[in-house]
Amino acid sequence: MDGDTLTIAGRQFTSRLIVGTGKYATHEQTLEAVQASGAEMVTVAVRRVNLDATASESLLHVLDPSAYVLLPNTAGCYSADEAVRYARLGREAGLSDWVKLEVLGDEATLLPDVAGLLEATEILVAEGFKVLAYTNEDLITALRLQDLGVAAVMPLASPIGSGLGLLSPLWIRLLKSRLEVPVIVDAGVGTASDACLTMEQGVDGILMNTALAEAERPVQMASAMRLAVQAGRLAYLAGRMPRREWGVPSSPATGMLD
Amino acid sequence: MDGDTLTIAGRQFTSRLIVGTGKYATHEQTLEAVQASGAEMVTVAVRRVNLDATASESLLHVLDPSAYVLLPNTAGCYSADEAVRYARLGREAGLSDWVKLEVLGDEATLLPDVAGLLEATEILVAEGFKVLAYTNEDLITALRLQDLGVAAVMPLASPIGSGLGLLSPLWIRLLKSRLEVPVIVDAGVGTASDACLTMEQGVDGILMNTALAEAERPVQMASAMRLAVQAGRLAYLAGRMPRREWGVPSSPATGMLD
Amino acid sequence: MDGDTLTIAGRQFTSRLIVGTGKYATHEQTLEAVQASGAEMVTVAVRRVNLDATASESLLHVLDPSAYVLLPNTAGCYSADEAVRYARLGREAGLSDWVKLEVLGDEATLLPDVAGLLEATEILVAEGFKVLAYTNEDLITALRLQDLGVAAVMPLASPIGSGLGLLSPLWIRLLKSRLEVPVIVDAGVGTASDACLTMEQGVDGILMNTALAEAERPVQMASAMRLAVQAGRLAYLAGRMPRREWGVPSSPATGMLD
Amino acid sequence: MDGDTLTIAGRQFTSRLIVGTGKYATHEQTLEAVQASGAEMVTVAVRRVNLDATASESLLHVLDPSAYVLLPNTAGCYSADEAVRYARLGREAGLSDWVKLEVLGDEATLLPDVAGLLEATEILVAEGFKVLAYTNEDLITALRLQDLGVAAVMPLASPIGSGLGLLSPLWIRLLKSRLEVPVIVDAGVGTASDACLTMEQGVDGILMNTALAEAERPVQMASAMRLAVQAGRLAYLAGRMPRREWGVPSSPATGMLD
Amino acid sequence: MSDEVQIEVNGRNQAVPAGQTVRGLLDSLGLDPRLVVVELNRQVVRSTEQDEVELSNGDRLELVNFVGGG
Amino acid sequence: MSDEVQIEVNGRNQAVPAGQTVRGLLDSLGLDPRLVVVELNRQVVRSTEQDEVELSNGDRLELVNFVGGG
Amino acid sequence: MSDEVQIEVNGRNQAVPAGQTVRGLLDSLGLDPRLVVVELNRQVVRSTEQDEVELSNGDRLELVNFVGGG
Amino acid sequence: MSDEVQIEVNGRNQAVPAGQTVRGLLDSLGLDPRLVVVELNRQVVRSTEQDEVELSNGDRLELVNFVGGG
Repeated sequence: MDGDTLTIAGRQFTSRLIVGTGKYATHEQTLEAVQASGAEMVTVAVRRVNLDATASESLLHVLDPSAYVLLPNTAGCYSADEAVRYARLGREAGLSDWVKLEVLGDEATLLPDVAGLLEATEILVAEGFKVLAYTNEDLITALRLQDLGVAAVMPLASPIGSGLGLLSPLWIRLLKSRLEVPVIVDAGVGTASDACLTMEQGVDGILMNTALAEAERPVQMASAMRLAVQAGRLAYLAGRMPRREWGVPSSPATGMLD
Repeated sequence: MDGDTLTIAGRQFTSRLIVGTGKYATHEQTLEAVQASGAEMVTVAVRRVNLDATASESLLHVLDPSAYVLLPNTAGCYSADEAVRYARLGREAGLSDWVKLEVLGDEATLLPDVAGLLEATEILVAEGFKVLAYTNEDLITALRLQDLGVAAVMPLASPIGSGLGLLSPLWIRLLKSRLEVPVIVDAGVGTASDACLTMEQGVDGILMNTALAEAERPVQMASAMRLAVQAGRLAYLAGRMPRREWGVPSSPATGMLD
Repeated sequence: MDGDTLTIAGRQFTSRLIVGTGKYATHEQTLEAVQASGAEMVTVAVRRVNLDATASESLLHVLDPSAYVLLPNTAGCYSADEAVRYARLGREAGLSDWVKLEVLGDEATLLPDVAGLLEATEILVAEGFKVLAYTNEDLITALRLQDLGVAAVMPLASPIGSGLGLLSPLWIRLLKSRLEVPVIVDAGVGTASDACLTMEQGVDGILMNTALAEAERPVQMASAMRLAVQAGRLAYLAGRMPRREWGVPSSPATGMLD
Repeated sequence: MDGDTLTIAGRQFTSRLIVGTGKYATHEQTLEAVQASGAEMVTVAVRRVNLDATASESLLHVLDPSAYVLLPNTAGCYSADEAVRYARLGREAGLSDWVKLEVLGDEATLLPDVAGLLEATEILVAEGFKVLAYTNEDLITALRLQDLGVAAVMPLASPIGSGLGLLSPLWIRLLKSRLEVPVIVDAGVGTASDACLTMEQGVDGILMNTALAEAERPVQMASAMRLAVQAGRLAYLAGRMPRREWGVPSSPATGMLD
Repeated sequence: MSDEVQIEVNGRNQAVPAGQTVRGLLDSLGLDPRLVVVELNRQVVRSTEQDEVELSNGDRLELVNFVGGG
Repeated sequence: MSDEVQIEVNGRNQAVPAGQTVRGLLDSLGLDPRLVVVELNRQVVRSTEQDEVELSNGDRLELVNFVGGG
Repeated sequence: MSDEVQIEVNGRNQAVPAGQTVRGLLDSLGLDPRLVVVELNRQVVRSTEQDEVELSNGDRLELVNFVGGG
Repeated sequence: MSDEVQIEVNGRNQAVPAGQTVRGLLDSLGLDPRLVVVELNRQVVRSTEQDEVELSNGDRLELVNFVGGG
């Protein structure tokens, strides 16, 4: 897999796995899981400073920004304006113009509002942001996002935090076959085989959080995911055998004894 | 995964992947694929010496028996007697009493003849063989094989050489939950996600051949399978997140701005 | 199933199957298939009169408008304006204000352009049309369509003419659980079990065309689909048994002999 | 479907659905469900007369043997001898030599013991029984049963009473393609789409019990199953459309306006 | 007493008058012979034979019928 | 000639007599007015108006009807 | 009193000395300017400007930072 | 001739000198005894015995080795 690198907005990554930092028991567990995952980019959220907290250790003291690309998200935003506001604050906090753009349309499913997403994308791209856009499986929306200049299209595999895995390999294969920008599957992956199957569709990478944080042993699952993403990528590049509905011997049919 | 080893008939293995050596383009490719797979045990077939061949390099010159556990199979045998005969020749050739026992019932599907399999197993176990029995998904047959003293039960995932993957996770999970001897899934795995999903059922290992030999790039697929088997094992041990049919945020719901 | 009727825009239907009239070998076959399907509403397309044709029998001579509700579609339209233009012509031709609204975004997949769809919906609803909107699986778009006043939301099961069946039961169940307007699954159903499974998700009906017209025996498949839609609806209403991963006897465990 | 009848051991059936009579709330519900299912043959169990019961109405008073073919089963038998004993009692009770032969191998899964099954089959066929043999998905065992002269091979779809549906369409298609005796899928069907999908594999019929008796509304589910079996059979005979991974219009691409 | 015989019916011990036939037993139990099958010491007793067959000490009978089953 | 007007029908140029009405055109084409919808310069012409509306130079007409579609 | 100004910080009313700067506020709250981003009346205040900007009555501030998120 | 014996090797008839041993046959065929297993009339011949065992008329030999297989 030497030289098989992922390039987003001109930046090169060796790992095709991006992980979130939410829902872990402790900062220490977060760091261990991130390290085990082999991820080079991690997502973070922008929230109010807790003024009541006795000076707690900041996430940035744990996740050295010089060691990891921090990708601020706009999680929890339900309108283009709100998402743009969070993106700007994230840029200031991270001194980077990369953003994982989420504009949600529904609290029960956390599905994206593609109209709001396109609106926010247009504004942020104009402000020089590198937009990684969380979207649904729709090819038409994905093509619009590409036309608007996103750095990556991030379709869901299934609802955020659902762990249902890749609901429609067809849609994801289709997106990948029609887009030039990187396709990073975001949300829904639940276990290693989901990640492996997803990468076998030819996509450029996967972003996950809950599958690690909510596993019984998050750090161990992070290692599993690191390997699964590599395995799926390699299998895609290696070219799988054809499927057949009958048996074919793996040992020679000739040279049998009388 | 330190210390998570596979033990068959008292012999310990670090790798949970066993590979066949059939259908490769050259002896060199065979060796490269075996090395990339990380397998410690490889299967070989017993066939007549080709008296017409100008002294061609023997497989044993390529696969150093001191480096790999050679597991002779009885592939191509359609009766208990025939399988026993091949097993005895294999033991003599390999100076080892391990055998991958196949008693086939049908040429089109290469499905096992479980009656013949049980008959041959009884004979070979009495002769001191360590029998790794290729069988179907049937729990009742698997329990009989265990009662007869097999070293491992090797149920198929789908037909030999079909590449259809794991047809029935339920049957495989069931076998594993009810057997004490190792369960090694044999035959049918087609690509990395199949291997990963299979290991996630909790089985002890996988044996494959065609998925590597018939991949467009066999050596690369061998690496993919090595990683996929590890990933699936780790994910099984890590304990996957629960599945939900709705969305759950991975970023905090609190601390949003006014 | 007495009294279990489908109501769209105040009109009641006994059949939950709507069929298209495209791609049949002859007008006669079209009629036979429609009759066998038991459909009460059929879709038709609006196209130029063929001025070169020697007076060929018109579709309306075959499909008596007094016997079937004719639902003009805007198939082949790639913009809101174009779709609105076809809808108006269809209204004039059918003397009815019902329209199956399609605004496509891509020729290779025939996926809907949801932005254009929402735009055309707003115009047509304002002109008094009863809009049955062909859309994708996205809940957020479906809720917007409902807010705009569509008569029915028609999500795809898989691409038009693909025959791949219901790709994501989850998305369809979700749509049904969140919408008040009827949900009619449109496009992608390939065979009877697809139709049955789709109805078991609780949706109000199914629209299909290719599955009938491209079957080896279209009229027979039309009968199969009529039964499959009824079966799926009944099973949904009957409430299926729980799933278990183990066996449970259907005969008494007591009263066995000594 | 005129003339598409099912023939078992020389007896012709119009319905391809066979139902069990266990687990219903009342005799009345049993009868209503049987009637709604359209079944012409129903299975019954052989058990001790309850000597404590105040003369309760016998099942035979409800299920008129002149209206339905009663098929005694050997449910609950775990050895060939035991099954043969129950079969003989059943013959005496029903004055018919048909038997649904079950020889179970495990109480947790109710999986068949194929060795015991073959043994009992040989004895009963020699005594002139028409044996309908409940077996697993194994082709080799099914071929042996056919060689021994069974009237029908009855492979499971999934464990008895599990409602998991058709685990492996491949195995069932394979059995049907290789056997000359009727193939009746027995056990595991949970809802209408399962029955429809099963019939689409080309099998001759389905036997079910729990899917009806444990539905929230058994009689309604019985109607659903009657329709689903017909729909699946018709779809199989009609020949489904080809699958494609892209869209194909159902309306003409020509005749569009300028 | 000598004019009684001990038998087992469906797993229970029972005393019946000496010379009682199978049919007699069914009648005494209020069972309809057309709905019940009798197995005497592992052998089926045809209904046509039930009048002849007399019960002896230690006979083991199974009286079975059809019940709902799948 | 001055007693002819040039129009376009379903994308083809055609000459019709001056003063010809939409209905007249349909008749001349042997089309049944009840089965055909007329769009004149992007505006639908109701069948009730087809007698009045006269065709003028450069008119663009679309004559459409229902065909099989899904 | 005239030497105090009322502001809102993260949704809470607070009084600060007249003439207090944004940086002064952060210091008084014990917050590390390198880890906190300040939004004043919907406009981001660059850390380089935090010394100059003085707080006025009715100012609405949001003090935010990075937290774990997916 | 009396100083030859007819045997079958891997399904082919072959003549070898009278008194030839199994090991002698392997040598004459240029086969490495460490890589080949010999079955004589359905019985495995251990390599240690190959020098003693002489071939007789009608002997059927199978010379096998390991090949790639799954």
